[in-house]
Amino acid sequence: MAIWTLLMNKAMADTFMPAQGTEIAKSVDNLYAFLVVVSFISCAILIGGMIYFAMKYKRKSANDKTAYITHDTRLEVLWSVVPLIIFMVVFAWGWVIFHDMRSMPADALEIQVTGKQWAWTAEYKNGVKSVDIVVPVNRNVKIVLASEDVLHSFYVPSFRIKQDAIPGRYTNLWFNATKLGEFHVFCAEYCGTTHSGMITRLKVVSQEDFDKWLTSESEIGTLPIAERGRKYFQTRACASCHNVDNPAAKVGPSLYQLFGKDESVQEGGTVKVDENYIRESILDPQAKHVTGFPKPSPMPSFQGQLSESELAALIEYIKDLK
Amino acid sequence: MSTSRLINGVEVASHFRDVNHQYSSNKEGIWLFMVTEILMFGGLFVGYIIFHSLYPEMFAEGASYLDWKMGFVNTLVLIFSSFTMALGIYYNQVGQPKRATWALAITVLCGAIFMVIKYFEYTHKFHMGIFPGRLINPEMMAEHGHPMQHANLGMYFGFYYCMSGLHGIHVLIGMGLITWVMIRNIKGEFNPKYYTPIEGVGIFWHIVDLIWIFLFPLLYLVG
Amino acid sequence: MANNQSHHNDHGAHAEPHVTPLRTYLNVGAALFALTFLTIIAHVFKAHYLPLAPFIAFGIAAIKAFLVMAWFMHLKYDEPSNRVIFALGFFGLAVLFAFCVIDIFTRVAQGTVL
Amino acid sequence: MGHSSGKSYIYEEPGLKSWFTSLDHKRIAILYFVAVMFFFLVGGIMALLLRLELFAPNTSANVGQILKNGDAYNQVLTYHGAIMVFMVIIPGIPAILGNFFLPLQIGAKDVAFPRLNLMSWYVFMLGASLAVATFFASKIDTGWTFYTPYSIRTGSSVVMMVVAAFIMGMSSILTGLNFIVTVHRLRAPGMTMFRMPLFTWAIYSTAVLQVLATPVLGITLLLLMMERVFGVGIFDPKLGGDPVLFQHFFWFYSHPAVYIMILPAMGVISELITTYSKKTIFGYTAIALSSIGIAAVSFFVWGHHMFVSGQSELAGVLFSFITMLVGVPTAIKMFNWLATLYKGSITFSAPMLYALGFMFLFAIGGVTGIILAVTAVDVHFHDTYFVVAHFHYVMVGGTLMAIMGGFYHWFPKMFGKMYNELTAQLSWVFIFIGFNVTFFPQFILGAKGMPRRYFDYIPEYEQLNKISTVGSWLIGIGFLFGLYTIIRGLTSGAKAPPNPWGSKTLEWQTESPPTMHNFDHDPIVTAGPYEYK
Repeated sequence: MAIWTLLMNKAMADTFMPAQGTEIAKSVDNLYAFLVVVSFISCAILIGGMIYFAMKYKRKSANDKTAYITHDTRLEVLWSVVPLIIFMVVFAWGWVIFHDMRSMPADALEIQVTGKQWAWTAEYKNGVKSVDIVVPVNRNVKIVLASEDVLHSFYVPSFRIKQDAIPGRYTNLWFNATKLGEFHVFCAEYCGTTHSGMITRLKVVSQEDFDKWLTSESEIGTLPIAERGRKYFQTRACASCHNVDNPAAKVGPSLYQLFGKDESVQEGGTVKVDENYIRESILDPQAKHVTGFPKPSPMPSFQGQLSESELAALIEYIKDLK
Repeated sequence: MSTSRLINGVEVASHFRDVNHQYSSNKEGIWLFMVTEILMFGGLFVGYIIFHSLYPEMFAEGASYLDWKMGFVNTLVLIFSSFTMALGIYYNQVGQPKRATWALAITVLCGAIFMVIKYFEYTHKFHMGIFPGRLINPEMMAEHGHPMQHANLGMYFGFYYCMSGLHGIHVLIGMGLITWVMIRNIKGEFNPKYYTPIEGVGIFWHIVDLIWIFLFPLLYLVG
Repeated sequence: MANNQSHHNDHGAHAEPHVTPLRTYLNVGAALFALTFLTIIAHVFKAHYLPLAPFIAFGIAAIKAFLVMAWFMHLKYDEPSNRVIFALGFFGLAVLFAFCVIDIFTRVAQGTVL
Repeated sequence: MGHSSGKSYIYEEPGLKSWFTSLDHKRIAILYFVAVMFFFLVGGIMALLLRLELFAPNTSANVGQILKNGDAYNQVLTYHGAIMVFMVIIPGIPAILGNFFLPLQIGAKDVAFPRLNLMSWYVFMLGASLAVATFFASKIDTGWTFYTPYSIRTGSSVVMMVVAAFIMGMSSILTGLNFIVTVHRLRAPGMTMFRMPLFTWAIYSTAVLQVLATPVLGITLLLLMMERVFGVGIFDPKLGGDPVLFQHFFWFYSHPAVYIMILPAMGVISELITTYSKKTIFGYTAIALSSIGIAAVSFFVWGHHMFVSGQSELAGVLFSFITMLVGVPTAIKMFNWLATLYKGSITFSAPMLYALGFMFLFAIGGVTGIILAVTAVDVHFHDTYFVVAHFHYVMVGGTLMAIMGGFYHWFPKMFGKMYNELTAQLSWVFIFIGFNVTFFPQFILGAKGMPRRYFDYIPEYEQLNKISTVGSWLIGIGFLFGLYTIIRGLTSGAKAPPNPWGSKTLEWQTESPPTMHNFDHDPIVTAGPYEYK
């Protein structure tokens, strides 16, 4: 039995499920494999039985005699009790794993992840902020989730974990990645326009690389100003709505080679894209709307969320997009 | 298809066997409807109790703005109206429709008194800047010498206005319904064999009373 | 539901309306008034037994509610099926309340209560 | 049977006005039928649009975006969900087939409160019109679940939609209330509770749910409205409220609502299986009581929609446990239907094909339901396409198959005409195959981690999405055949005899279509509903 589920597990993981990035993923898949097998057997009995009876007892003439069977208590008890036992088994099995998922290890590396329409931002203990979530392999990691606006859900298919991020409250989840590589993080709770674009990368690296990455990220202050702007552009998830390497519009206008151009706005007239216009657009997106884009603009205001130096770095970066 | 015929002087729809069959069916329908009323108000009660235990101090602050004397008078008014409502049915049962009409009229009057007192309570709060939810106005409250102490006080008054407001709407609907059966009663449509509408309206009115019996300690007393 | 099933096809045996004497209504009305005063008295002196205050206030309210339901709403003399139906409403409410409370008051920021 | 003294209900009173003021349960059923058909068409077109958008990821060069942007997709998604739930599947069986056949099956002349019945149709139409009106005001994009705080923040006409849903809820309550009293009080002499047809049992259980669950939806929607107008803060975390409490309130209704959708379908299937295998139902009592059992337990399981919502672990585990218990009465029904086929005389006319199709699809919908009820597994599957596939297997594969099957089964009784068997079967073939092609790949998509309500997806999901979209076209073709069958049947169907299928329940023992008074002589019942001896 154990060997068989193991085989099933392997077969399923390779074809129907995302890669198994954690031990918990394996135990979830074991349970899932068991459920699929049991489901398959029950469907085979029900559907197979149905087709068999339908063929065997097909009407031959209008006056067919049928059996008069009102009930059979033994049979009915049988197909009440057997499913019940199976249900109780899978319930208990599921609970054991669920309990494991919900019990936060005490020694975990803690990362604060905040959801915001429509991006995730990770913040590490030393103050590093990042769009990519980088974690060391074989180490307990605890994600403390928060949301700035509406419900989001932090979902890593390869780890078989998911947890809603709720504004006004912290929720958490943990994992211990056993596989190096990059994994998708989806938002699984509907959150508006670009819900389906709220995807980020979870990079599992060696402890060594992790330490290196963390140090280099924390040295961001020493980078050239436009480079810093590029970082902020990523961490603030500007890229989910604005293209920077081609002129095609996404949700918002592309910023590629935008600086210095004249744009016609719905409020009337044209506007020259200069430092002050970009500044205004970031802090008060509803002030002017370029022709052809929705009004009111779906862009959130960054008033009070960016320091002057961050703002300057962003503008410098946009200037450089040539 | 529903047609009706007269049985013992009572109009009975064709799908009912007799007067009692029709009466008991109607009554069951009325009770089922009352269940939905209980469950609808119940949702608010559940929310109130949960948030009350999450934010006891904030709820205490909110309750301190409520004058239990007003609530007390209103409780008496509503209980009295329930009593007269019961009399309205009683006098019809014993064949004294004139008295029944008077009882119903007093019931409507009590409903009106209740609403007037509610009006004074509301306007007093509006005057102090106490509005539901995010409309609550801390500056106005401070001007009136009652600075707001808990950040989400608006939620208490959100509950207060939703619960007493929904209850108030029911009082108004009840008054309308009682007036309707009162007019029918004056026209002589009811008699000891047939008074189901009065009874139905009566049960509705008692539900309104019942809800207030719990709202009073919930909002005014258990601060 | 079991209670309802016994009710098929009765030719209104239970449905004969019951006439409550006037005296009873007066008594119930008086009791309701008295209990309302009692609520207020309890409220004024609640400083002396603070932790119990809500229980007393709601205990009295429950008695009042019972009086209204039993006599004013005639449930005491109504068909048992109607009593079951009305009780179902309160039962549904209790379910909603119980599970919301089970969730909200066993949430913990760290670890688990189980 | 003999010749009837009166005219059929269709011709008893002429003129359109007589239909809109009719208190006859059969005519009101037809009013519902027309309305629901219309909304089904609208919701169905929206489904096709959604699938078309998902045919390829937006980055794909040769297939551009069908819908303008994420907002447009989210709006269509919301209306598809809201229309199908509130205006098609919930009223579908109870308000059409239930209204028409519940009184007939228990030998009553009408429902207990005919005026209330007509009123509930008008209330329904009022709510539905208001819901449709939001489409022209400012399209809502909250999803049919209205989760806070998104529904508080979004700039669309949520208040109007919420009022619409509230009004439609009232209509649902009135229908349920009416049916409960009808079943309790209006049964013909000799028609004991345990001689009632199983369809009536199912509608009765549904009615209990409608009356007990819908009021909580009512207050939830009112509070959401207050939240938007006054910001009362109960569900708004910015004001100290709890969005998860909204989910509790919402699912307290909406989970039983799932059974409001499926229980009547199960009732229809019991009728079809006995009739078309000409055999008494196996385990009548167990099936009847399992309807009540499902209805009762359904009030305790709503939290299984919230395993990862931030609900406590204790609550999650409790809900998971109780959810398992719902599986038992459901399993009983499935096996009892199977046992009914044993030694029967089975014909494969269209209604039976739908019934067998139901058993096939509902078996898959049911077992995947159990998979989703297991906490640890649901953490992975929650809000993915696995869930989408599961509930479509239940709601479409289950309820819609039953609606179609039941509709063909009772078509001769309702309209006095026969439908064309060939096109009805053709319609079934397309719907059945198309359905599996559409939704089975979605199980795999979900297992692979594709979240639901996605306007766009990463390239690795493309293959399966393509298959799924092609399947949706097959379903569309199937329903076109269905529509053709209905119109052909109505315009040029052969005259139907009173009991073309040799069924035993009471509605077949009167004219086709019945007269206004249903029965020429009040029936007296002496035996159970399925005495195929």
